[in-house]
Amino acid sequence: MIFKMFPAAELEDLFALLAVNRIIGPISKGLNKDGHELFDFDHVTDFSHLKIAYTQTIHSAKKFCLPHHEETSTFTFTGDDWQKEVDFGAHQPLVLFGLHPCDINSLNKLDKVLMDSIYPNPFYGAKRQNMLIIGHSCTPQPACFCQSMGTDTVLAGCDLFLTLLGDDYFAEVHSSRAYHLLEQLDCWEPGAKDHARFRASIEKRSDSFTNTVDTSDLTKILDMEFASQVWQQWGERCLSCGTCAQVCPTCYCYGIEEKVDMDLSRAVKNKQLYSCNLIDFAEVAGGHNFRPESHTRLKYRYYHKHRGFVEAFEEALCTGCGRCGTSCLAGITVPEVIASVRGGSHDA
Amino acid sequence: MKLSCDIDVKHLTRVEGHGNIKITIKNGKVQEARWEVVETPRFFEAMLVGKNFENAPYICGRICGICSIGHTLAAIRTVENGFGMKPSAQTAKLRLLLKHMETLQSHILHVYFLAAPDFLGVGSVLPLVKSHPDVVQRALRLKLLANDICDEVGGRRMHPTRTVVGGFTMLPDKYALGQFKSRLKNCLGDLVASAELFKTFVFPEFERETEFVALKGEGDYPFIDGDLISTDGICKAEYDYLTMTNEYMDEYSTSKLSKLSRKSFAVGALARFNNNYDFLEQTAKDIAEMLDLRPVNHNPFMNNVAQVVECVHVVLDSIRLIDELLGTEYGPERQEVTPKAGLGVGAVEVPRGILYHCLEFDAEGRIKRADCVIPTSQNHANIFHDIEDLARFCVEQGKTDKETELLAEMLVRAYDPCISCSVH
Amino acid sequence: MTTKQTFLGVNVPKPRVAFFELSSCEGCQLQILNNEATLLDFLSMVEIVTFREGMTEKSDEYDVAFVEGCITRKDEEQRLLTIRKNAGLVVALGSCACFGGVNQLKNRFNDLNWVKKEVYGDHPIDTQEAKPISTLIDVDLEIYGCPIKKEEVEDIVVNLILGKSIDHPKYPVCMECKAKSNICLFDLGEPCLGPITRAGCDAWCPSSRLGCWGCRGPAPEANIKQLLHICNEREIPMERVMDRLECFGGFSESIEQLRRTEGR
Amino acid sequence: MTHKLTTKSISSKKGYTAKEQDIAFFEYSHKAEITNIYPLTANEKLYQVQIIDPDDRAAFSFKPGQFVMLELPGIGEAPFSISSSPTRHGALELCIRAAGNMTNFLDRTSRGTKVGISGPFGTSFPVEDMEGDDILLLAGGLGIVPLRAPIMSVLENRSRYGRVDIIYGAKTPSDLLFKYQYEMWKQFDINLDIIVDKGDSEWTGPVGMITEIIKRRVAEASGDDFKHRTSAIVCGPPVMFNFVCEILNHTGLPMEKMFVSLERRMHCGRGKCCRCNIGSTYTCLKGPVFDYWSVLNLQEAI
Ligand SMILES: Cc1cc2nc3c(=O)[nH]c(=O)nc-3n(C[C@H](O)[C@H](O)[C@H](O)COP(=O)(O)OP(=O)(O)OC[C@H]3O[C@@H](n4cnc5c(N)ncnc54)[C@H](O)[C@@H]3O)c2cc1C
Ligand code: SF4
Ligand code: SF4
Ligand code: SF4
Repeated sequence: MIFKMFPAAELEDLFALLAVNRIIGPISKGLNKDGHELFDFDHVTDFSHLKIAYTQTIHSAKKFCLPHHEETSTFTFTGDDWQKEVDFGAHQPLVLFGLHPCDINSLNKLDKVLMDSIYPNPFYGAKRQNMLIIGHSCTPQPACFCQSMGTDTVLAGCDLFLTLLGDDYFAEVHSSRAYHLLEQLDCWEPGAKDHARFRASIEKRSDSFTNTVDTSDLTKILDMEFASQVWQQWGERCLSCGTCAQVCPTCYCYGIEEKVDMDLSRAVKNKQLYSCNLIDFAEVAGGHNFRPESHTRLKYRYYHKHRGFVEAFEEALCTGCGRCGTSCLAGITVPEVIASVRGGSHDA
Repeated sequence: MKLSCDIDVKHLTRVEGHGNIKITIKNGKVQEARWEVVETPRFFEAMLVGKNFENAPYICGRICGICSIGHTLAAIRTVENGFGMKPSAQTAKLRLLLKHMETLQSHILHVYFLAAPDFLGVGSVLPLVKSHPDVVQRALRLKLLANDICDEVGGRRMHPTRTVVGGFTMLPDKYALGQFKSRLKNCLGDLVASAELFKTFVFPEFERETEFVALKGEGDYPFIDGDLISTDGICKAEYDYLTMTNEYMDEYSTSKLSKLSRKSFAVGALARFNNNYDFLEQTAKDIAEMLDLRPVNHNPFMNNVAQVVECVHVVLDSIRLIDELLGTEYGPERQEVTPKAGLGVGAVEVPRGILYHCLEFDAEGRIKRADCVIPTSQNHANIFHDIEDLARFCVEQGKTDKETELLAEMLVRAYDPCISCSVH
Repeated sequence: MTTKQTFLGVNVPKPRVAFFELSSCEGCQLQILNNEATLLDFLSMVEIVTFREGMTEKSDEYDVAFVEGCITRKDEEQRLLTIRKNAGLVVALGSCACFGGVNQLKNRFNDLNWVKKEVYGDHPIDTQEAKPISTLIDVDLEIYGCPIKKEEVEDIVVNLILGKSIDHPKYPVCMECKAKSNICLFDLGEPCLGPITRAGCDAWCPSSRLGCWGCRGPAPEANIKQLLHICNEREIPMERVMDRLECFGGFSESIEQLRRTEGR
Repeated sequence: MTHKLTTKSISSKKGYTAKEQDIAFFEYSHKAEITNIYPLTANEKLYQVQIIDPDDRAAFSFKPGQFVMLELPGIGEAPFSISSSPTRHGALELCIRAAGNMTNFLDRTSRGTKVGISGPFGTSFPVEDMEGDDILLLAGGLGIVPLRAPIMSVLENRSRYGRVDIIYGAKTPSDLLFKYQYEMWKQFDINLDIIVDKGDSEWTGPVGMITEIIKRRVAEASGDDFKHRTSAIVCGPPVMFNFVCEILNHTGLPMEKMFVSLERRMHCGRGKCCRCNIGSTYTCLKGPVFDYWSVLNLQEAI
């Protein structure tokens, strides 16, 4: 891999180089009731709005390739016949500026199921292919457990990854696009001293994780504890509100609804991201519901992420970003749920 | 001369709420001429008792779907007056802008959808879709603009969500405001066309002298804030509203009625026009001139014309407000609220006239007693007496039953009564 | 129903539609006029035969009756029974018709005489407890909201005409709120009934940073117990939560239960 | 100098997306015409559906047990088992019960209606692997629909199979599907047993539980014959196949030789919407046909 260094102050120049494109990056959404700043990804037109030292965004960046709502096709009716039109919806390339490792890895995970398996999803693919991603190092937060999920570092999935070392950036160059971009900055080749600085920084970061999940043999344990009481206890707390799946960077399930215009001349097929925690997720014709109780749905979410996906792709469908636990009003967090399941039928 | 007539309109149409008209004429003498309000009362004043102040704007807004913004703003003003708070200049501007757009959407709805069909000889706006498509499209365009601005400033066009005691939960997007400004400028053409349409309508030459009550302008045409005045020369402070409204009950009405210097008085667009003509924007005055409306006008049918004039005024004033808002940095959206025991009164000019809320609080800001005086209930007695006079007028003019019935209906509609609101 | 339109070669009706109002603010009806952009399409898709707020003509022959408002007087019961008799389909329009709406707030005193006296003094006035229309007649369809969401009504009417099933969202408002990338009101220290309220409004209030007041009633299997626990944890006064729960009548069962069990 | 990105066309790292038409496959559907509709019972009709483009029609092939997604524009899209012979190109046959939104509207359509078809999707019954075996086809209710394709496959290659039994249970005689074919099936030397939960005045056949007939059939086999020579396909409501598979399991029939077809809600049929997942397995990709061993390993399958 090619590494470069450049002064941190030149981040603005990098931004400026890309500013002809639509840039998505972390911005401030104001303060919460305790005075902590809230962040989210949004369009950034002015470098001063970019909060590159952000902690964690409320929502993930998946909405830019997997929007909550999407028109997958439209029909126009003439007489009794119809025409269908499909628009995959990649109208403008995007620059994602400042993604943390967990969020880059979440896109890699989504790629596996949405692009690199049978029946790739072109709606996702079209947008995903048209992204330039600039990763940025982070400071582990109390809710983060990406280290346990093996997603705390980035091996692929971005064009450029920047680690802040004091007043300089250590840049991992993952694509030729990024290489050419860096040519426009005052870069230098990192030397042994820079490498040492980099190593010290990642070691320090590694040591600063406070939250962990034990994933060893988790697929088997989940099968063993399928009937565990623990699920019921979590189920009682769950609001079945779908918040966890909405903020999760790796949840992708959806529902389809077709809508006819009022003059009956046009119809659209709408896709809406869904959540397996919602009561009618597994309801079928005739009204039978395969998962009528809240705990069965909550359990399914863990099954899909930590068992089924592992079976299919040899990794869990969770990056340990901690968003679901942070957003869940009932305080249901992945580390606690998994610890309680591993602990057998102990108290949740 | 007309000798006998029997008119019994049950649940008058194209008005908000339920009211009846009854006119009986025998041997050329009016035996009975009545405006009855039969709306079911909902008891908002009782509902509010025991509730925390936070509920007041939210619940009061539900008094009326058409002027929910006015009710919400009146309740907020009442709470703020009660707690001794003063809205920031920014909040005041945004509230007035919101108020203006409610006035615009309500007036357009009234003049085009409820009143105009009578002048064009049809029963509703539906036939006009085919016969006068440009008129209907114009009305929809104007209403859409007003409602879109309400959405942006108030959160939604009906039962607003962003308006709270102390200010706003969220401020409108400045870019959107800029867009609205150009749409407002563009809509002036539609308003002139509306005036020209009204110029072609024949208004009955019916007059009855009455008293007109409105907020008192201090430099501008007032909607929020100001003393209470009447064309009979009365002037009172806002908190003194009870001596301005003097509510009483009678057997024909589930709504309360009001009086001041005479047996009845009127509020609304015509009342505001008659009291505050001087403060209208010049273009609005020009439009009034073109439509032969001059203060003090005593023809109740001319209330429709006054509404058209006000539409012009509020659009121009809104452009000014947006300019001011765009010209300054936004300050905080909302101020801290500290409840206080005491009494608050809030008067706001809503489309149909002056609206009063009065709330009494305990030290925690819980409501101990509530009173709401609605413009339409202030107008009821005036409508009642107008109907009597109109019946006599019809006898003299030898109008047929049908003509009399239509004129009586048009008369009530001219007030744009909000009956469910008046009964609340 | 008169058949005038086809879709995919299938005859679909152009229903005769009537609007009625009992005790209400008439806002829900107004919401239908409030969709200026599609109003004309709406008017051509159905045949409006009675709409007192907007037209003089009226008819007793209609397929679909939209009834706004709740019952608070004897004469309204009579009108409602007639509507039921005339209509093929009765639709409860808005939270007043579905749950009693704000009007049912007067019921909470359990003392109609006090209520009457508070407002009208000794003047005689006729009123009874505010009740949703389903307490008197069979209701075929309920459209929730205070006010109703006009787009939702339009979708429902299209589906009615096509004979598609009408499925209200079964998930709570949070789903829609998150989809709009809003900041959660609880993060701002405000209460919100979003986690237990039926969605469909597109998180109208939370999108304006106003916590949900529950105007659409409970989502199926709303976890109210957990919501109260959440508010408690965040030191949100129970009074504020109760104010919202009882505001529109949708949660009346839970409120009663809460009053009984916790003596609130 | 600025860096303006240009929009790339879609491609993917792995082979799947190399061809443009594969990409399009996702939202692409063949336009098809309903050429014929036969009412079978009060709620079920047989629809013959023909892909309009002749080349696409010729290229469309499927295996017994697979399903298609049928779309009525503006109304809805849902999965349906293909109920016709896999070897016959031309019209696909779908037997559909009016159960919900889209199926009720479909019920109101008439010949000539244009629909969208995509697929075929999912796993199939391995009828070729079953050659040489006695075949046991067990259907409850609408379960006869997905069975019809394997039945036809077996009939078309009748000589390659041993004894063939169809055991079919329905609620009442009026719920029986494909009555007009029973005689034909019998002519192909098939033992057809039909049983209903509740008879009517004209019903002369047996009344009772399908399990009784299955038990009798198992008992008729001598020694270990049954477990060594039989392949079974079971389709029906979960309760039914639970009981049936239990009986078959008891005989020692290897679980890999018992097949079931499972139904779940599906919004895509392509392993993306997650609605059909059982435990964490996609019914649309790994199913709908599963062998019994896999079913036992799926949490919450039954
Ligand atoms: C592999 C497979 C093969 C199949 N083969 C056949 C076949 O050959 N023949 C056949 O008749 N059927 C078959 N089915 C079943 C068929 O797919 C369903 O009956 C069909 O999906 C019904 O579609 P619908 O649009 O008519 O029903 P829907 O309108 O989808 O409704 C069905 C039920 O789903 C629920 N529901 C729907 N929408 C919602 C919502 N928005 N919110 C909450 N609940 C909702 C309701 O309970 C409703 O009663 C098969 C299913 C699968 C998975
Ligand atoms: S499951 Fe939770 S922690 Fe894991 S990726 Fe999703 S939001 Fe992050
Ligand atoms: S604001 Fe309300 S609706 Fe939105 S996520 Fe929070 S609790 Fe749910
Ligand atoms: S957010 Fe709540 S109160 Fe607001 S409209 Fe939606 S359901 Fe009603």
